[in-house]
Amino acid sequence: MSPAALPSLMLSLPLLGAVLAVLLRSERSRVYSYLCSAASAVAAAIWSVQVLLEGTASLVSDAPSVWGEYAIRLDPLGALVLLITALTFACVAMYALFSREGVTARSALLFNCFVLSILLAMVADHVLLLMIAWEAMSLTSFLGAWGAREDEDTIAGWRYLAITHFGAALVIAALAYLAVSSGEVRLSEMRGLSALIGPGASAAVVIMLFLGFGSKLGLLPFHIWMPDLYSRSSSTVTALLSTAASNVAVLVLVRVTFSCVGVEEQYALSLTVMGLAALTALWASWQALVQRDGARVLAFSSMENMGLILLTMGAAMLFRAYGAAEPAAFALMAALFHLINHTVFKALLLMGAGTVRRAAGEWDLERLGGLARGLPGLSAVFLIGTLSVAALPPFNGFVSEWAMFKALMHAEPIADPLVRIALPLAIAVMALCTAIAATAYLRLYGLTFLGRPRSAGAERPRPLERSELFPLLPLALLCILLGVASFPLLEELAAAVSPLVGAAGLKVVEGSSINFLHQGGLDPLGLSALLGFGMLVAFLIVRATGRRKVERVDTWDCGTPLDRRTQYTPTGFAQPLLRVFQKVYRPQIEVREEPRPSEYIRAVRFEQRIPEPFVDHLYKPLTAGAIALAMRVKRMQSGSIQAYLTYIMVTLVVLLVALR
Amino acid sequence: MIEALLLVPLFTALLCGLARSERTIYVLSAAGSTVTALVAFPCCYQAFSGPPLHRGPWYLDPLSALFVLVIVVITLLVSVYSVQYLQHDRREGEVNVKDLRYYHVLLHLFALCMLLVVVVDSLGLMWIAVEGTTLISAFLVGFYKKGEAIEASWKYLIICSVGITLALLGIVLLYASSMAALGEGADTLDWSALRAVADQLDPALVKVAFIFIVVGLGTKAGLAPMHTWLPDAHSQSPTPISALLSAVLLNCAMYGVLRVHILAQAAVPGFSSSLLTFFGLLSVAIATAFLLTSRDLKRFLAFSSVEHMGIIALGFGIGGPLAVLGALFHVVAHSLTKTLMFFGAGNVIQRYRTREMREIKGVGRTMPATASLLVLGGAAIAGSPPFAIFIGELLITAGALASGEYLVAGLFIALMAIIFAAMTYRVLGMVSGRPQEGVPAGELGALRLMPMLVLAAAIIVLGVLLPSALGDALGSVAELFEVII
Amino acid sequence: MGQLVRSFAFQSLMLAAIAAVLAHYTGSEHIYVVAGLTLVVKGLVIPRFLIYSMDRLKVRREIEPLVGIPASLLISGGLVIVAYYITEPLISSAETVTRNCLAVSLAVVLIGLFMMISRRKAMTQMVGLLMMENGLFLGIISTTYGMPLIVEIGIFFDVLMAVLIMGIFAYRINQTFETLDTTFMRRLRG
Amino acid sequence: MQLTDVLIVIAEVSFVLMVSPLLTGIIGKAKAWMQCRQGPSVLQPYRDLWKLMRKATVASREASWLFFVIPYVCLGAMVCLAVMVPVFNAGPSGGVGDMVATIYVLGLFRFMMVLGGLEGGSPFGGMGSSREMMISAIVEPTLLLSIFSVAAISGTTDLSSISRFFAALGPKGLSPTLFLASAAIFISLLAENSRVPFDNPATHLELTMVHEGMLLEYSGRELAMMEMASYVRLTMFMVILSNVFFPWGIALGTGAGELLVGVASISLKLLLLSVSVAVVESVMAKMRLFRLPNLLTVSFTLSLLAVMSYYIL
Repeated sequence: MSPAALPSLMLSLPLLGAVLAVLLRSERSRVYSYLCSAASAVAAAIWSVQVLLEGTASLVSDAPSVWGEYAIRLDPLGALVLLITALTFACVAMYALFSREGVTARSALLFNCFVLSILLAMVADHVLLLMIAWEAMSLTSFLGAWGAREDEDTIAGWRYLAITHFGAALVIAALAYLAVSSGEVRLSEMRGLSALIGPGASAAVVIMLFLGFGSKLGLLPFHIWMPDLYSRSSSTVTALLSTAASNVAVLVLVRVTFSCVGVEEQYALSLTVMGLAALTALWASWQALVQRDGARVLAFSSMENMGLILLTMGAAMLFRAYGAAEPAAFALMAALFHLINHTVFKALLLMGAGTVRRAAGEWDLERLGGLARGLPGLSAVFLIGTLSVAALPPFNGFVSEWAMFKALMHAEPIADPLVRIALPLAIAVMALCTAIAATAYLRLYGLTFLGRPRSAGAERPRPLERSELFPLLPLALLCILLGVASFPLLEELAAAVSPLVGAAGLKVVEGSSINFLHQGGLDPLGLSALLGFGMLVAFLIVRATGRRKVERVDTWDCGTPLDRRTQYTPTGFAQPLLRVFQKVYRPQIEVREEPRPSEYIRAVRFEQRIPEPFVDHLYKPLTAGAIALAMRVKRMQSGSIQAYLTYIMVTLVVLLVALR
Repeated sequence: MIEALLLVPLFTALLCGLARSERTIYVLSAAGSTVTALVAFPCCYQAFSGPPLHRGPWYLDPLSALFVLVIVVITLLVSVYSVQYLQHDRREGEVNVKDLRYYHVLLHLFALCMLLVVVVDSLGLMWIAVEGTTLISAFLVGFYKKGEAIEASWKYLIICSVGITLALLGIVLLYASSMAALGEGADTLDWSALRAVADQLDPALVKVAFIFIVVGLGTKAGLAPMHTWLPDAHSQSPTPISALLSAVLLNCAMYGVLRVHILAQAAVPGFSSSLLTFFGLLSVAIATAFLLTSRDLKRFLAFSSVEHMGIIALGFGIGGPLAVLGALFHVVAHSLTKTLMFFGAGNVIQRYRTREMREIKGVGRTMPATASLLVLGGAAIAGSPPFAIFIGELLITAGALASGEYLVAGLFIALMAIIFAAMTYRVLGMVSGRPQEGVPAGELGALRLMPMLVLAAAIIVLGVLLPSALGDALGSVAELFEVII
Repeated sequence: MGQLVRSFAFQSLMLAAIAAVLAHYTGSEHIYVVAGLTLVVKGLVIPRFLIYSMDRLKVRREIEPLVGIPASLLISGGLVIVAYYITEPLISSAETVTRNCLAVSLAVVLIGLFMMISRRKAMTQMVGLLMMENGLFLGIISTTYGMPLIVEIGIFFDVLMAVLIMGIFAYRINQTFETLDTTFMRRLRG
Repeated sequence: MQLTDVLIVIAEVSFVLMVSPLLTGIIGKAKAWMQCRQGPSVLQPYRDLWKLMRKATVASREASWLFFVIPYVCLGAMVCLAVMVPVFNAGPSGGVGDMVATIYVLGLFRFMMVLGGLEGGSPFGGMGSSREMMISAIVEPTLLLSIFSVAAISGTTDLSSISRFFAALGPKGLSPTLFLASAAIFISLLAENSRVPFDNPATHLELTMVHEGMLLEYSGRELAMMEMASYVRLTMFMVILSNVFFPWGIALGTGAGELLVGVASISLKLLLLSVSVAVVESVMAKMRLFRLPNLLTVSFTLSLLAVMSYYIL
């Protein structure tokens, strides 16, 4: 089999799918078109395995481009990310098919294009190809998310489009600068350019790249598009957007930052990145806590996870700056491992959320509840996702977050004590984010699946077909698998990232536990075995006392019958933390006296609005200013021909006099 | 050969003038423009591959060949699109057969003049042809004899004539500057001759000459702040003509500037390019302001033309292999994309009977095909990959970075981002939502979608690949600017 | 108004005279042709046409200009100075006969443009344009002793056509707006 | 890992399981004495558990399958914790997971318990859950920072290695960092185990209750398991506190004598800690809910200071 077979298969199948989606108008054609993208995902997975076994694969296409020949390249690092991403793709494709979310020709077409652009961006080696794929990704994802084409969807989508395009402009400028200054158009040919372009320029380039790609990751202040888009678009699109797109961004960021530019001696830069990432993560977890819409919670959770990943990357840059190669490599490994895990559980959660929305016909937390009885299977799968995203053992989120914490604990190599302080601060931030975000996820799960239904839709959810749950199962399995048996992946990752930071082969696995520099290890398998063992012990003890019958009665109600209103609402659940962090949220609370139902009862209406400071104090003034300025300029088109002729004359005379 | 290229449109115009029935007029015009294209291709191929065709007053080098191609292709598409556009106007009772004949005669004479602009050697003849385009297209702009149309065409006529007059003065000074080099009574304004002695031209005169020419022809090319006629003319003329104006006519004027720019670069290195950079950036900036505020669909597109002319000027001003290649590529890309946008706008405007973008809602529901093409075109014209315009802008940015003009590059990128936001906001706003009642659903005919499909395919292909033929062509053009790619 | 046209005709005659002198001086015969063309086209035909159309459009007198007479005189003077200032470095390269002609021609061009700016009527703007062209011709014959003949003829033809077409549009304007005052044509803005 | 180690670990686990209810009893008794009351016997917790184990389960109609799984998970997590943490022998037991991992196991316990509180949709459950999450949101960073400071000193996060390190260092290992961190962890201990001033385990008054509110719907053996789990959690906190910060007397080898010393020392420390908890509970009053964050912030600041002091001093 020729080396080009798999990649070309991977890239051509989605095209075929797109064509099918356009040509065959029938319902069945969608099946084929989604199968195409699933098949291409499988091809991608096989290719990445092949790369992992046989080493980097690189292909140069003879298709003429404006700027050198297009080239694609898959190194082990990319292969690892691509592998997981491809598996996720397959599941999402299945989901789109079974959930009947993507049965229109339009969505099938866009899905295939989206998949194609993501795969292309992930393996692109040629700068131009990367830019094209990256922007095509934003475009297709926007079009896919722009389902109902109501005006609100348009505004949400437009924000996304405009902001990511601004980011893309930064990325394009940075990459173009690298390309012209190095004379190379292939990322793999660029090596340690910081020596060539000087520290100042390289710092600028890296910052531009962080901001640029950050616009897709929801880095402050580019995050404002995320919640609206997530809540308005089908979970098929968001599942890909929040996982695959983020993977591309982080992957390219790592490659360019560490390999192409090389960040020796960049203390300030690393600290800046860490600070920005930390703020992002904090803000995201705070916001995730108070959202009413599950999709918005998940949007902010993506933002939070990306913030943590970038924070760890920043730490890696800091270690690199102080010449501590091995801690840097470990930090990088941790970040990428979390990226991979995030792919899995976030896709699982988003698709689960979509399923809930379809089953209950509701996605306002205030109107959900008690779904666990109606949809036990879904509740179990969703619980797995929730536990993983909340980083609880024995699931995958836990392992990678543990690794990130450990990575931040290597303060020794940093000489400057003041810079050292950055690490404990980072740990504090990360811990705070984790705790608050865990609360948010708990709120999401508990108020969706547990308690008493808060609306008719939640009372009697539409029973799910087995096929609707099927795409989620592989991801749930992956959550557990990556949690308990991640050694091969970790070793590959360590081997892949070590050269990026100039570390000799990093050793992360000791015996049965992940252990780095003998500073306390974790044995995920053992830990989960222990948990199982503990539960077994408990179970045995209980069994020893013989079986007892279970009696079902009403919830204890102190004598006043409970209804769907007399339980904690999501808003109420978040209230204590809201009070604690009042300075952050500045909620606008309005309590209005309503007409009394009877003279014994006071009726009060409570409304709470959480303002969006970034929109109100950054974006709105900016746009208003721009429009005002434009209005001033607009006066020049006054309609008077005499004025127009005056412009010509003045221009002429001024130029003649000035340049004579 | 070249004579044929010029004669075909002439005869087409005459035949259209003589034709009786509507059908024959349509068929004649479409056929005529097709033949023109068929004649044009071999000439251009020859020009690209071999030495310039230089026979009598004609001179066809790669640069002119590129513009000839643009002219004939766009004219062909326009003549196809015009058919059902005018039929619709006929049904609306806006025009009668006489107007129809008049329209097609003028259309082909217009094409003839523009071809003349790019194939003559003598700068004087070129000037005459440019003036000719103004005079002819003035009638096309005033085609609908409404008040606004006449106002627009008057402004167009006056402002452009003034500009052209200044340009002529520039040409005269250029001629004067060449006399020392060419000797008394050499008595030639041929560009080829001037090019031969370009480095011996009198610098002081060349400077002033270039100022006059960039202001004069820049007026016609729509460079700010001389662009003021452009939105009026574009918004009032029939939509196919607007497409022709902004996709071809502006390029023809730009062609004149480039010819002189090449000479001036040799005579006074750096002078003309800095002027072009200045005007380019200024045009982009001013166009941005108007793109943010304008509400009339066709004026909106017209200002986007100003923007793209600015980008082209900027590209040539920056110079260097990347930027010049980018600018040349942008000439092609902009013509195709802008034509697509104007065609889409034409469909929408005739369907909704208004140009107010705030009153146009729900195109996605009334005319899905047009809507999707509009969205594609909007993304393309806003400079997003994988469309052709992005390539041009990218190369120009890279060129600016390569030549160390970071400030220019930064401004350019920032403005591009703003323009993208404005452009997408408007287009998406029109496509989304629900149409107000009374707007009938349905497309306006296959002949109006077919050219748009062709254009969309073209810009996507050019956005991803660079066909080697076009690549070589652009390369041979770029050599005129003393850059080897 | 008619006086305006007459002064334009006079200017054209002067131009023709200068051309003749230059032709005699340099002995290049095709400047004679230019002189003749100027005499015929600009001295006779175009003024006739202007007068005729003014009669048809019943335009008698120019309503007061946007810029007052004294102010315009001052500005015109300024423009002349500017023209000299600009052409000063260029003239060195020209020859004795044409020493001032370039400056003068540039001044005429600028003044013509200023006239188009400062007056309201469509006809006046046409005349202003023609004045610019006259200045241009002065430049042509003075600095270069005439361009290639074909070009000259073409230019004359173009000027003629331009005037005719503008006349047509002026007629249409008059029909549509019941006035030739261009300051009323301000519907297209923004 | 030899057989002896396995045996020791099993011994440790059973020791913890045996002792935990007793500690709660002791605390109660000590409080009673300080309030000049007779007070229940120190064995009362055992009796309660035994009684609950024999009772039938009464569950809410609203409760889902998760309701019945949660007790097993919680108890299992605590048993797992007992294995991970060295109790009287700083032996190989740490290999499974380090100190960071223990925090996460505690997190799993809390998460599950709070979910249980949301089952049944009773107002009390929701109230308890939301308050618990508020407290934990600030406690968790505190714990991690204190760990960081200890790890910074000892150069590892492996519990038994830490104990070894400090045990070997003896009293001269005492540094301000250590004291600050231990203070922070002590406050978190009170918060996590819902003792006064954070919560009043003795009442079911809705204004004050956090922990009880979450357990309100549980009954019978499920309740017994939850109670047992919380007993064990209290014990494990004390064990961690004592073995990390004052590990003197902990058995470094597997000799019988060492082990005996270890058992004795840990028992003594546990006793002292329980009494000190009792003292705190009887001298302080339950705080108003929204004054809790201040106290928690104090503990957070303490832990932060601990880290800073290590780097600056």
